[in-house]
Amino acid sequence: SGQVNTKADSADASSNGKETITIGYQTPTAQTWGALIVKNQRLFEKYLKEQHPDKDFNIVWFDANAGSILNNNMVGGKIQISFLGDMPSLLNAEAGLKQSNYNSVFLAFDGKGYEGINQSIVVPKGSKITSIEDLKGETVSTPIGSSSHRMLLDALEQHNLVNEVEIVDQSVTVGMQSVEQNKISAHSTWEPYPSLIESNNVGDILLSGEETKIDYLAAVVANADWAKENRSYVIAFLQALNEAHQLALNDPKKAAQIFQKESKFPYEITLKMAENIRFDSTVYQKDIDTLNSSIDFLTSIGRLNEAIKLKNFIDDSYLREAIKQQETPYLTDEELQGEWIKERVY
Amino acid sequence: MLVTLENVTKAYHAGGQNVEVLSNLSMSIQEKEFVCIVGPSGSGKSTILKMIAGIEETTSGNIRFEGQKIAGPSLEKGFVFQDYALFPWLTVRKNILFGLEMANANSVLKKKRLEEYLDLLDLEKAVDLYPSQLSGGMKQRVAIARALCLKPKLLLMDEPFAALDPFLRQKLQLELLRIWNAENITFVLVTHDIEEAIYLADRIIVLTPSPGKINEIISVSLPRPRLRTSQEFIQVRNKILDLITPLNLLVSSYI
Amino acid sequence: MLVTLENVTKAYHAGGQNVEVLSNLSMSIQEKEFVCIVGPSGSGKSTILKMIAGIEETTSGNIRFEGQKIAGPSLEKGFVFQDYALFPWLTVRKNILFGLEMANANSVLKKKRLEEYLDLLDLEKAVDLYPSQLSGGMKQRVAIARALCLKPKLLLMDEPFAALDPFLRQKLQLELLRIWNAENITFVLVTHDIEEAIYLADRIIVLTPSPGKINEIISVSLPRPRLRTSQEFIQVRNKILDLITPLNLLVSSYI
Amino acid sequence: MVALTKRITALKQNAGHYLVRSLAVIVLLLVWHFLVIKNTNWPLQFGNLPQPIDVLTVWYQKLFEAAYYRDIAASTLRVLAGVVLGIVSGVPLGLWIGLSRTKISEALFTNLELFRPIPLIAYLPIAMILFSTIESSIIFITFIGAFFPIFINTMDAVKRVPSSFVDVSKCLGCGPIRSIWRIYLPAVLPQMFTGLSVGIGASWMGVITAEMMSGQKGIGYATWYAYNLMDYNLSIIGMFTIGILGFTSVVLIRSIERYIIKWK
Amino acid sequence: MVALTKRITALKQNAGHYLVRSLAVIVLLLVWHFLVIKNTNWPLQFGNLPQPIDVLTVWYQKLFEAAYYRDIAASTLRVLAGVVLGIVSGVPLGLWIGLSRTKISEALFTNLELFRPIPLIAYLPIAMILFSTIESSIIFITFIGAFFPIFINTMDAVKRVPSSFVDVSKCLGCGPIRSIWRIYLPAVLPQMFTGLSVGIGASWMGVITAEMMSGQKGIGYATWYAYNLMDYNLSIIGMFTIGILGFTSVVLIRSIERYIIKWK
Ligand SMILES: Nc1ncnc2c1ncn2[C@@H]1O[C@H](COP(=O)(O)OP(=O)(O)OP(=O)(O)O)[C@@H](O)[C@H]1O
Ligand SMILES: Nc1ncnc2c1ncn2[C@@H]1O[C@H](COP(=O)(O)OP(=O)(O)OP(=O)(O)O)[C@@H](O)[C@H]1O
Ligand SMILES: [Mg+2]
Ligand SMILES: [Mg+2]
Repeated sequence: SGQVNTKADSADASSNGKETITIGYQTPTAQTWGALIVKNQRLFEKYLKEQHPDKDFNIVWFDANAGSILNNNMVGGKIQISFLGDMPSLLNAEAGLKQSNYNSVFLAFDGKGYEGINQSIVVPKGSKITSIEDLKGETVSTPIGSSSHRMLLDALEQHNLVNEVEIVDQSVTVGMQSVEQNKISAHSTWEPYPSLIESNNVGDILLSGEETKIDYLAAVVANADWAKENRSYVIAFLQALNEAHQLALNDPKKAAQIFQKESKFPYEITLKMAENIRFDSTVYQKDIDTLNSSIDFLTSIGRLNEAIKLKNFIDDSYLREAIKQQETPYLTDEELQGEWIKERVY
Repeated sequence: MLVTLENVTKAYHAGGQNVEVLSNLSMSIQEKEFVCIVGPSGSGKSTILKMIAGIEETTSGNIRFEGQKIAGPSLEKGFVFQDYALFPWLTVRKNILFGLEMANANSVLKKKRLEEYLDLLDLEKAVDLYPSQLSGGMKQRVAIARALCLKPKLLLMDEPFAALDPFLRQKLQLELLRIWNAENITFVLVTHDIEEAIYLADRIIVLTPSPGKINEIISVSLPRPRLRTSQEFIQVRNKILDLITPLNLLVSSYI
Repeated sequence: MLVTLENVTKAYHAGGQNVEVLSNLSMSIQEKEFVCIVGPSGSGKSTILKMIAGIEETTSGNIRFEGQKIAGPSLEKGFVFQDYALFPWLTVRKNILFGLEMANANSVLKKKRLEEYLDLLDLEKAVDLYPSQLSGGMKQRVAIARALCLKPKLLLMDEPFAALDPFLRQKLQLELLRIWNAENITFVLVTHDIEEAIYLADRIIVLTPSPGKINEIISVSLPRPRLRTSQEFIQVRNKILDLITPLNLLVSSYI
Repeated sequence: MVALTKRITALKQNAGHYLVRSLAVIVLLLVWHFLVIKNTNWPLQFGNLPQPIDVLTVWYQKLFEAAYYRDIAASTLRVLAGVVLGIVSGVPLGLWIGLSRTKISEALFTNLELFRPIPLIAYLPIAMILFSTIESSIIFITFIGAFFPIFINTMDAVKRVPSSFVDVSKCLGCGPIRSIWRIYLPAVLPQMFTGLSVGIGASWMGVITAEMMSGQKGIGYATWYAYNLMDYNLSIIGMFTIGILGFTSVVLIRSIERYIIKWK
Repeated sequence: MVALTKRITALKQNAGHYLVRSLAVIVLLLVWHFLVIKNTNWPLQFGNLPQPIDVLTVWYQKLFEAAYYRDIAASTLRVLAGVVLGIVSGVPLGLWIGLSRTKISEALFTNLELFRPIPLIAYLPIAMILFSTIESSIIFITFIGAFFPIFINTMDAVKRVPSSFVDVSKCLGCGPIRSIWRIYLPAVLPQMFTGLSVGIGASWMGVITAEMMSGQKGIGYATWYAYNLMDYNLSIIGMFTIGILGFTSVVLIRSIERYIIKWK
């Protein structure tokens, strides 16, 4: 579609001669912390060197406190690859359809939360609200249109409370502070915030996302035209991601240390994250189903206007090629139809 | 004597130093007298008026008003400032009545006085205008009316005509004499203009350059209305000019 | 004739209307003459100067300078503004040399002229000061030096002494005459002050109130230096006063 | 007759102005349109902008939605509350610090000066801590925006009240307390209005920042929400809506000023 | 001698001022301390604030961290770039629109006025779309902050250059082109500096906004990050650091002004 923003060297002018690649990530979202390992261990540089021994690269890491900022910058051609929560990744797909100069491709997953683990509804310390039924007539905040929003709605639906609770929009930071300052009855959010609230002893977890039984996913999305033009970079990136995921799987303590160093969250929290999050790029059929239901959710609340076809958006050929080059076997088609396989992550 | 100054000295504290502005000034002003003060810029003319008004204090020496030491401003001493200091947010009516309002005068009195001075100063048409809508001459008259409205015994005026076109100035001087005739009031007027002083005053106090001392006090006994072109007028004028402009004036002596 | 005005009319377009400011003015000014223009405020005195300078255009009629129609400002016509219009960002030196700088004069010439006029106007000590650091009288002299520096044939001055203390004014008038004597130059000076005009001028042009017409042109043939207190001086003065101040002046006729 | 002619001339001139202005806006829209259509990406990536026609269409639709006006009303109330608080605190404080020469007022001024250069957005965490409701935290931000210009201008103006006003009022029997009401307050009114119009502008600028906390209504929230949605049409509409509201408020203040300050 | 005495007096007065100011800050800290210690929650929830001693301790530690200065440097560079761009574009544009009476300049002015009341934060989505690098979109925000005050003040000042300056320069042989350099530019310089000091303040406000939303470094980013971590000590440190930087910039501009504008 028309002229395309694929110039990878556009993100930082200071790097003469070097090729610059900018990667967006979000410290406030624990399920995108695979990025922190790649960043900290300089894994992307390592695999790029393998792919292009003669080329110099300048990898720029761009931290944002919301997916919208990463999406905004991807459309502006400044970021090539982003770690996004599931909902922002779908908005990114939509932008790819709407914007004339931008196309979007889904490369892989990063963190996954089994059946909604890693999300919670939290209440202020000492709140009279001790069960979900107590939310009746109360005001609950959440980032509207996020997985936590969906989780909250599902939880309320299970208790027939959807019309009894007022839901307002608050970013994780403001929502967390609202809980701390007792300005809101409850806040539905994702990790690491529920853990931080607990560890700071300013709030309690009312309900874990697990009760809703819907997987919570985080994705890696790229500028499709850039990816097409620089296939080898994408492959190097996915190889780096794969190594990061292996590290998280095999040495959660080390991963937790890296998380702590990069994010400044306390170790007890980062360790919990390293243990609770499944860092796995693999695109299972059940994940596609989850994303499809997310599309339905976003459409139902009016946040999505374009009909997103996941088969056009998700392109796991990069991932397959990356894994093939590393001479490790990828999952069989049959395996991909089934449940997540423990101990086998990419 | 209405006003007496006894050995009055005034110093201002400026830039960490005391600067003497007036030194050892003594004079007195009679009731119903018209006194003009002339002198070069900075000789302390305005300061004298302010001290008589009670706005500024003397550094040493005494000023008496009707025999009493002056403690502060009082309604018996009216003041007309050079820039008129009309309150821009009040109409002519309210400006004139400001003093009576402060004194909580009843509305009958206010109405009476307002009419009296609107008439005397020919301001009927301007009564609902704001100062910004007035010409220089009208502003001048409003300022006078505002001061007169409290029926002061003494009216202090600081260069009331300085900002005016000289053609207009002559008309207002004539007017001022008319008011002075109409009211039982003592005038002390500061001016730069010697001719104006001669035209108006019973006595002219000529100050020396800073720090101000009295150079000479000149009595003008010409009958009013005085003719600027008359022989006697010119004589007084020449006398003052001789006093302040030494004939051996050299340009190079002045920077 | 250095300057001739032939049936000059000037109208300004203001508030959607044409307002005639000067109507049908004719006069001429000789070389080396000292002409003063007096008249009430708004009679168009400044406008005449600006038209001669070439800053304003005439609405109808012609102005000639040395026989040529005036097309715009030229270096032969110097202009001293009432507020001096010294450039506040330039020192006295640079202000004075501004015109020569514009003309790309060489530094030898600049140095020579600077010294010449610093000396003539007694400004040596002030050469490195900024205008804000000067007294009113010094500013005045810098403005004159700046205009003279280009050796103009004609110097136009718009109320050059209006902002000054009358005591200082007299000294600067004397100085101006000294410059006029020293330089081969024609002066046209606008003033409010009749006495000043008589003291300085060869001829005095008296304008009527707006729209300005020539009321009368008065030649002053007294020898210089003129004595303000002399009989002849007073006579001229009385004549002009009679011209502009009708004796039957009534206060009530004026608002 | 003359007055009438003048008015007609003035009207004609105004009409001319409006024409030029409308044309200017149309030219802007056309340039924008062509930059997008031609997908111009140099020197700036104009090609990424939404088309003006789309923005205007969506805006037109918005004009018939109650939610749009609800948002505007919510924000307007917040700005209003902030500005009223700004006046109520800024004017007396400005008068006091401007008039008094005590150490206490100087100390207070120093402390206020410490807070003045802090951007509104940086107040967010503190605002959330200090206030017990979200609404009051939001109003605190709009208040801070309004307060400083009102305060500073009042203080400044009161220092510059000509001493002759005060002197003359003394001579007319007006004591120091009364002079506050009768002299200082009316004398500073014009500059207070200048502060007010700057302050209301600043308050509007703070409204997005403030409403990032709000979570449900307000034009700032709506704009922010649109951004999160990546709906650039709505973002741009929000941007200009806030601009227009800010501009209108200033114009309004200026007309109130003209109405109150009749004497200019 | 007199000059010396004067200087000593001035120094004494200054010392007095600094003393009062320092005391003022200490009193503020003490009040804050006691409000927290006593857990005062009315009228505001001061009890929730961190203790000043903790904030100061952390701040003191920060002063020895290179990262703190890296952040400050990053933000400063962005402000600097924005201000330089603001001068480079605002001054010529202000001169041109102020001087010319053409329809084009009027049209341009109208369009600029449309954008002026828009809060900096609302430019964010557009800035990110329009620019091809992150740095340039941040600098765009700092530029917008600086541009309007510089532009408006220059335009304003140039309209108010006394006509006598221009007339006299004509009489002295200075043509219209040269008068721009020799008359208009120096004549507007003082007010341009006023615009500059307002502009640099606004630019600081903008950099924080921009960095909070989209940064990887910079003091605004660091402050926001602290907020994300619920670290109120660091939030408050960030807040005051930004305030101090903004204040220092203004003071700096004012001293440059005093240095350049010797003639005042
Ligand atoms: N409040 C003040 N503080 C310090 N110095 C002052 C103050 N008021 C007046 N002065 C100084 O006192 C001297 C006399 O001032 P004053 O205003 O009385 O002179 P004046 O004769 O009225 O001059 P002018 O004709 O210019 O009005 C001047 O040198 C002036 O600078
Ligand atoms: N640029 C202008 N546009 C419109 N009217 C003007 C302009 N300049 C002067 N006038 C008007 O022309 C008339 C004459 O003005 P001018 O300045 O020449 O008078 P003047 O005799 O110098 O007065 P003054 O003694 O007050 O300086 C006045 O009524 C003035 O309002
Ligand atoms: Mg005086
Ligand atoms: Mg004039």
